[in-house]
Amino acid sequence: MGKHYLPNLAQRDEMLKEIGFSSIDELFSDVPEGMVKEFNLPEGKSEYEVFLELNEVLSKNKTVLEMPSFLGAGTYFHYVPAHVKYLIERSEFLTAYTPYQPEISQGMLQALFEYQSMMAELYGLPVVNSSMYDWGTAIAEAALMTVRLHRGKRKRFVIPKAISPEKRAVIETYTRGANLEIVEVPWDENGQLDIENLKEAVENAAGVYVEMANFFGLVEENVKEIGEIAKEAGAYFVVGADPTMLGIFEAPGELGADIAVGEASYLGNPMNFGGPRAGVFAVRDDKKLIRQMPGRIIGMTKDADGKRAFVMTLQTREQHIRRAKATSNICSNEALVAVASAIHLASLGPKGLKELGEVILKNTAYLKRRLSEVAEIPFEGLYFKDVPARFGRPYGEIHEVLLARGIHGGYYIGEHFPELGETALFSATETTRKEWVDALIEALKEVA
Amino acid sequence: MGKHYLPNLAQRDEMLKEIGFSSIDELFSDVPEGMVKEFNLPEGKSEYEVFLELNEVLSKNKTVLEMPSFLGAGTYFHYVPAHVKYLIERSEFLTAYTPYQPEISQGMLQALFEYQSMMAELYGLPVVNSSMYDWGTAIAEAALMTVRLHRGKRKRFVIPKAISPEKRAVIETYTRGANLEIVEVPWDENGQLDIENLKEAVENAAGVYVEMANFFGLVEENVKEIGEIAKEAGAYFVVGADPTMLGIFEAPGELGADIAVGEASYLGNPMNFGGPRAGVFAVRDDKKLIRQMPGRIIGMTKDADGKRAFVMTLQTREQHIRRAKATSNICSNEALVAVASAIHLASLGPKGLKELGEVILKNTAYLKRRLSEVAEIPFEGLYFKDVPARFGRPYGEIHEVLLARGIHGGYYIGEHFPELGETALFSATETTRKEWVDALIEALKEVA
Amino acid sequence: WDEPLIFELSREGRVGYTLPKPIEDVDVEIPEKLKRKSTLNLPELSEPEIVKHYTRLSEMNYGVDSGIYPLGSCTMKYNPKINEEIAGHPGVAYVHPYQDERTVQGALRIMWELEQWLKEITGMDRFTLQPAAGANGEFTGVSIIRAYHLDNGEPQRDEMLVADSAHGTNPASAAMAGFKVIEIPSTEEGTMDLEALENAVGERTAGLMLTNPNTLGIFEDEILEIAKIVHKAGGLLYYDGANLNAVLGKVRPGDMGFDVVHLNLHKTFSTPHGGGGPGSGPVGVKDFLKDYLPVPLVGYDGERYYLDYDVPKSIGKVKELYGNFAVMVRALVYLKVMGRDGLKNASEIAVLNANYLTRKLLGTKGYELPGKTLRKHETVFSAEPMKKETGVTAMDVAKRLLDFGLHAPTVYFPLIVHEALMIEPTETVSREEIDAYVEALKRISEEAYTNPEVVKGAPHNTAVRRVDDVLAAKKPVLSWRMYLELKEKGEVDY
Amino acid sequence: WDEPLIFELSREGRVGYTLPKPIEDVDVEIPEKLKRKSTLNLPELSEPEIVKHYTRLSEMNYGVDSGIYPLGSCTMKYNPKINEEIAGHPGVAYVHPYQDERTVQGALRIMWELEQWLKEITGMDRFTLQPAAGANGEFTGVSIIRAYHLDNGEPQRDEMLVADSAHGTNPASAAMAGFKVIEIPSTEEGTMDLEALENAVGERTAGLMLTNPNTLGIFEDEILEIAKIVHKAGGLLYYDGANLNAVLGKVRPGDMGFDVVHLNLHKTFSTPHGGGGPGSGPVGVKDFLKDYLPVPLVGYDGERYYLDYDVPKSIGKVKELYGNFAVMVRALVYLKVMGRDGLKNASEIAVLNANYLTRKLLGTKGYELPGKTLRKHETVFSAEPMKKETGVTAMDVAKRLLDFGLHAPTVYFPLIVHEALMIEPTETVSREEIDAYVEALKRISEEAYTNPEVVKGAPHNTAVRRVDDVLAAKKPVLSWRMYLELKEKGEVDY
Repeated sequence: MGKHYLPNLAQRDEMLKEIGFSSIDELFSDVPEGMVKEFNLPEGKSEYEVFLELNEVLSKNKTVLEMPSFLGAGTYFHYVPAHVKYLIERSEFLTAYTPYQPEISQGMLQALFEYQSMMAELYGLPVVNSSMYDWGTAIAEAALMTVRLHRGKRKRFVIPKAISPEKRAVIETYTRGANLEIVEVPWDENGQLDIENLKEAVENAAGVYVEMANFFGLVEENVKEIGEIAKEAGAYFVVGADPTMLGIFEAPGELGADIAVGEASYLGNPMNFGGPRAGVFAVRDDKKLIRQMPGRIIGMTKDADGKRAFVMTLQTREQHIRRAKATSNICSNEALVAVASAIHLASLGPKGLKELGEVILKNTAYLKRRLSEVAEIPFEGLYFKDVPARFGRPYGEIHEVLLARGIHGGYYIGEHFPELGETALFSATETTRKEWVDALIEALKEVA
Repeated sequence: MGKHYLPNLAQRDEMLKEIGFSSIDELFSDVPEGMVKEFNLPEGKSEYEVFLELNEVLSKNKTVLEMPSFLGAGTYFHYVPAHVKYLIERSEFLTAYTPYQPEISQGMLQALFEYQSMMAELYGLPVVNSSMYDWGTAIAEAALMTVRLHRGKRKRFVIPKAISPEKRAVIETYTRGANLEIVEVPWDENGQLDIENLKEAVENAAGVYVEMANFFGLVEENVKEIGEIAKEAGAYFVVGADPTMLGIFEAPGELGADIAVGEASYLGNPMNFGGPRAGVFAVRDDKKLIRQMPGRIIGMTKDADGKRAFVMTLQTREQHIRRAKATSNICSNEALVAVASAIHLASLGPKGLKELGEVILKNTAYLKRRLSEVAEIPFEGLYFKDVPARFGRPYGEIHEVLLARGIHGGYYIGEHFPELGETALFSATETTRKEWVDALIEALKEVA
Repeated sequence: WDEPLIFELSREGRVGYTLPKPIEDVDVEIPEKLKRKSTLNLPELSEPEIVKHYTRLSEMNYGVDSGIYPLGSCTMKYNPKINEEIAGHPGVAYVHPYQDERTVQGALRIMWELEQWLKEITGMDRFTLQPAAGANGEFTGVSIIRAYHLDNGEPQRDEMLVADSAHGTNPASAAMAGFKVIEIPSTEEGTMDLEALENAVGERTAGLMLTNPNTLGIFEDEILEIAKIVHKAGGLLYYDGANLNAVLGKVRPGDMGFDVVHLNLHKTFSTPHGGGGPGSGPVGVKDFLKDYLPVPLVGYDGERYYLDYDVPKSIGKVKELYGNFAVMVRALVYLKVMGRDGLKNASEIAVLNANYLTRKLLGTKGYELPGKTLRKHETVFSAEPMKKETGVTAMDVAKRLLDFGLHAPTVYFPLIVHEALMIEPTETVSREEIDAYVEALKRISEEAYTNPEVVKGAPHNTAVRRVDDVLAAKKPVLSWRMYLELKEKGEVDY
Repeated sequence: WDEPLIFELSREGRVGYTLPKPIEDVDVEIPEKLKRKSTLNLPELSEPEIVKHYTRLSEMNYGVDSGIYPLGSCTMKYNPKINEEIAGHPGVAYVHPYQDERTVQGALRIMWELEQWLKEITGMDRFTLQPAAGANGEFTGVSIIRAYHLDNGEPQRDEMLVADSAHGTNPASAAMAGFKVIEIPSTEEGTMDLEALENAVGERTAGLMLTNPNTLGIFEDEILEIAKIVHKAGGLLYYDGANLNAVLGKVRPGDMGFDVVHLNLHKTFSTPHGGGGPGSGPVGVKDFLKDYLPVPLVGYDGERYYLDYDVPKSIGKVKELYGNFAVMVRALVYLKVMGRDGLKNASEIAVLNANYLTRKLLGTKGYELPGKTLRKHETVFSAEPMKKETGVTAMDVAKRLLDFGLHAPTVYFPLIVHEALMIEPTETVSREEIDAYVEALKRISEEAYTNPEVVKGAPHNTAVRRVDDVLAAKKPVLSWRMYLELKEKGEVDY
């Protein structure tokens, strides 16, 4: 099957003949004898049969449209406006590759330049690359970058303990080859980064990473102070921020970040069972930093007629030129995800991003207030999206009840943070409905 | 709400001022006092809320993907290849209007010309308009056209009794203004059009209509002979044909049709609960016929440089020029549906259309064979898509059982054709699965 | 670029499809006399080639997403993408119209809800959603009027009055329903001539078809008087909804005295025009006419939605099944997003935009504005002075606009305005787009008076140059099959 | 046309969104020191304006649906629309990765099934689907090799051998994983120099990264010998799957002796490239390496699919969560449609097309073909003679192709070929498209020798003329914010 994708299948023999071959096998005559084999694979099917089959398989997933969900912990159900989806599905965007030929790729180049520009506004840092794989790899690349900036003389990178286990694992794997020492700073009794502990950890560190809201959803109050401590110790300051916060919370750049990272896919992209996503990577306008940055960057320039034009630039940092000495191995990135987030951002504008942040903040507050009726909230403070709730009985049991009621409950974090006990993270965004929360609390009241 | 669709809402006051108005009300000063009122309508909602709401409402429909369906009777579940859907959703096609300005509408014009050309091949008649609303209105317009061709001197139009009640009703409503006499010819004991009866009915008729497969799915064996009888009586011969038959069944034009009609939406378009659809309307290359044809027609011509170009043509037949004397009142048609069917046809090609016809014919035969195990098939003969099955107990009771088993059963026709008793039409297409039919028969065995 | 016809791209043996195998691969005999023997010259291409072909064709087409599209009388407003997304739900596409009502409650609810919105918006009491387009709706409406008079024992009411500025579909639909059409002239002001109307009505009057605002974009401010005249004579008042966008959320046809209304979901309610269709043309009537509506209607008993075939005096059906359901879904989505205020805002901005454009263009040499200055959602200029003074026609102006990447207005309509340029910006274009449009029209005026040839020779930058429609009509080439024949005979040289 | 930056289209007060209201409209205090005080200069536009902007930008971009896109090493094959349709199913988009396994059986089954296909296609024993792209996969693969040697008590194996014709990601990924990179030269024939390889291997050899066919499109026919040399020295063999499209359904890396493989779903398995991404780079390993794979793997116990975190020696995670799921869905759809024969046909036609192009172009003045004539799925010509004789470079040829509406090949890669033009037509282009491409290259050759300036000055007909990338690097303008600053200072004149 698959004939319908292969125009020349019908012209195969003619074409072979025209170039002096008598069979397809002759084209594979350089493959060692006996190596060509028949694969043990199913026969191809008609498009309709595959459609029916996959439709049935995918219908087995119980979506968050079918069952209210309070899952967050790094992946959130945000609404993607229909026009964003439509636009990135236009095949001129969807099916193009990296814009190696700028003259016929101005559309994608400009869209990515606009993405960089909007993220530069959000993060308060004027230099943004055109995407990393995700927030986690962006932190890991930032860690490696701070080490390069110290010419390898410092190999310590400081992170908060209250970080997503996903991100933690990625940072570890990514930095193993460069022999980095990853140091965790615990939270204090308020759930905030423990400043005293930080002051010790920062010694001889290449970089310090902190998130504007930690894994527990708790807004980090001392970002600026943490940055000052890092800088005083000669470390670069890396700030992680959810872009949906940045309409109402101060820009990382203004809080002292040398590098800022985040997750672009929260805007304009569905959850997709976790991927694709896109990591934001932003730095100060400092040649030293820019030279050590990973990833593709789009720049504005002129064409031969002096007209404004866009092009991939600063490629001498990259693997296809620098090979083993490149700042990163990244080649394919998450361009389309980035464009989707830019289209969503352009739709929101400054007012919409602020409103989005406020709605999320208020919905989170409502969720927290209601959860506090049935569970203990381990820390006081301001929450954004995620709220931890500690229960008096094993969360697994509670989870079963919620599931039976058609509710995707919270994400159990007791496994990764045993000190928090039977705690699960519940999450709210602008998509959260009052009736969902009320149904959750009602169920929890009965079971918790 | 809806502000996001209204760019100038933010500039309203500036704009008013610039043109010398002090308020919006002033723009409506010509509306009689007291006529402007506040409407009793709900407030607008966010896109997300509407999405959630409509998603829930639409999920209440039990689709033919969720429950196997044997419903046909003029609407069929055909598979629409994904690329067809993608292409007609490209906004340059989707959001354009009738190509009044050919110089910037060559894409739609060419696509419609290609539609006309492919349908001309299928129906064996070289002149095809760019669509009617549906098959039913196409028959009605054909009836009116045959009367115009007789300059109103003949007002009788002959149709088979074994026609869809939908089409029957449309023909009646459409021809009432022109005072047509609609005469029905019954079927004979084999379910075929009763030739002897036809010979009487045809007297002084303006036109005779017959379908290549009648409402019961029975292939009409004597199309050519019927045409000869019509012509002998001085009547125009109108043939209706399902385009999915025409890869294996002879073209209406070859069978003597002066006019052919059909349903284009069977190709490339989903059922959509019955609409939109698109009527095929084809005629012989005869100036007399072409002049009396309803609907928009795209023609090939040249531009000022002598280059090939496409344009709406023969517009002097149409309402915007001829007004009360137009051949029809049709203005908006079903262009996009037509283009979708053309894309599907181009994908099938001659081989695919033939194969499609064969698969349907074979699946119908299987359905008929299995149905005959549990019910009486009122007529022998060759069936295409629909098969009537007569049961020994009220079909309504059988229907309830099927429904409870998650099966959309047949379409009960006893109401419209009481002489057939407790008969329902069951339908098969290329989408019908063996396991569906087997489940149906199993259920029927228990209940029928 | 030039894109070949798909037939020219065909290569033997290529396929663009896959089909499931038949359930049983048995031979099914087709009688010899019915077997296809004639050739079937369909193109043979692979899927990638087909996708490229139509992608290129699409890029040779101008849509609402391409730029301003101010076709007067067509309300080419932005078509929200959320409409498309919802219309793509499997609960729309994969639903058969004959399914058991219990399995289509969602679909029926959508139709029922849409009817409730339309009733309140128009001030009518009941709607059919069956008509496939505006003209199909008009035919429905006038058929109802005819049925009403017949039912009332007044078969002599066979005259339908129509404004001379009316859309061509009005007289055509009336004629199709069996009426004699009487034209009522307009005054200098651009509104209906009441005296002429008084003289025209009588015992044979079945009704008057009117659009308000009319096709000049002018509100018929004596509408209540008009209604009185027609009703007094025993006629009914029919509202052509093509121009409803001007008064949406402001004024209701029902309150103006109309008895029958048709709407265009594809104009007023933002559903896409699809290059000519599908549209949807619901028809609403006052209570006393509801028994004449086509079947089925959609009912709701407080628990269950159902198809109601119990319409005693129904005119029957004007289209198979229930109408263009997928279009209705889009319209309902739009209505729910907009809501009361949104609809009102939409009309207000549509009217603001039209008047803004009117005032900005007013006084430009060569264009004049017939009738009142105050317009509603659209405006009609006449290029008559320009034609007289320079020989540049409205058509030339239209073609020259294309060179600036702008879509032309409707031209030569309404018929009562010579060299008409009928411009309807709609509420979804920005001020900057209107400014650019006015600028282009001004520049064309300048060109007409200094270098008319550049306008007469327009367009210059489009995919094709000015298309020869006289040749098209003189030597019809209506399909590839005809083309090949004529080419063979040497009768076409392109 | 020129489309302004979206910031330039901004007008105060316009919005392109609607948001639901908060559940409770209570004030939530943000600490003063964290409140946003800095400006947020995002553009303000309505939805219709945004849609027009990006529609226009899209039309200024060349994709696979626009025409031939023969970027060597990128396998720009047609991306079937059915892939997109299935990937748009709510069961993909609206699923949270932390849902209870019982509620994501569909998603897990898709991942599990995809793994089974990939195993059979490559001859590997286990796969991770986590890597987001090829380079991410390479990093995963070499990290596994490193973990294996460490686990075996051979920490000294810190050298990764890489062909001099390898993709730049190979050495970059190896370096990132902590390896020292050793380049192995190629012979005149274009294949790996076995003598050099023999000399390079030793106790410090961790492995060899290779693609087969290599980046010249030539099959490394001594691959079994190469494997023997590396394995004998204690190293592992890594397969860069970028070129798998040449041998899909024909030969398996596992049977060639490779221990680790990464694939590019966006190249070989028809998922779209998205203007640079997302891709997906699954990594497969032989049985003895499976305990090093990233977590989680997807397991199936015959009834239930589950996420398996029990991978004792796992290298950890190379990306958050489970990888680019929506890309995997597309690849599985493709595999199911193609099936065994389809995949084999695809490779065969891809190879036929590349050789057809090679033979048709061979002998054209100015281009020469380094290495063997028999190619697999891609071919590399050198424009070195042309450059020497006319001054026209490979880059000039590439830019001139754009003038013919064709996408350029990859240029200046592989590095071992001077003035390289690396052409990969793929199996989804038609013969006519290849013929037109060859014609264009021949015409450019003619132009180079008769009128070189037209080639050097190319492109002439594109949206912009040749873009000044030297200026871009010298004076970086990387965001609208930077542009405004530099403009203010007078440091940019555009």
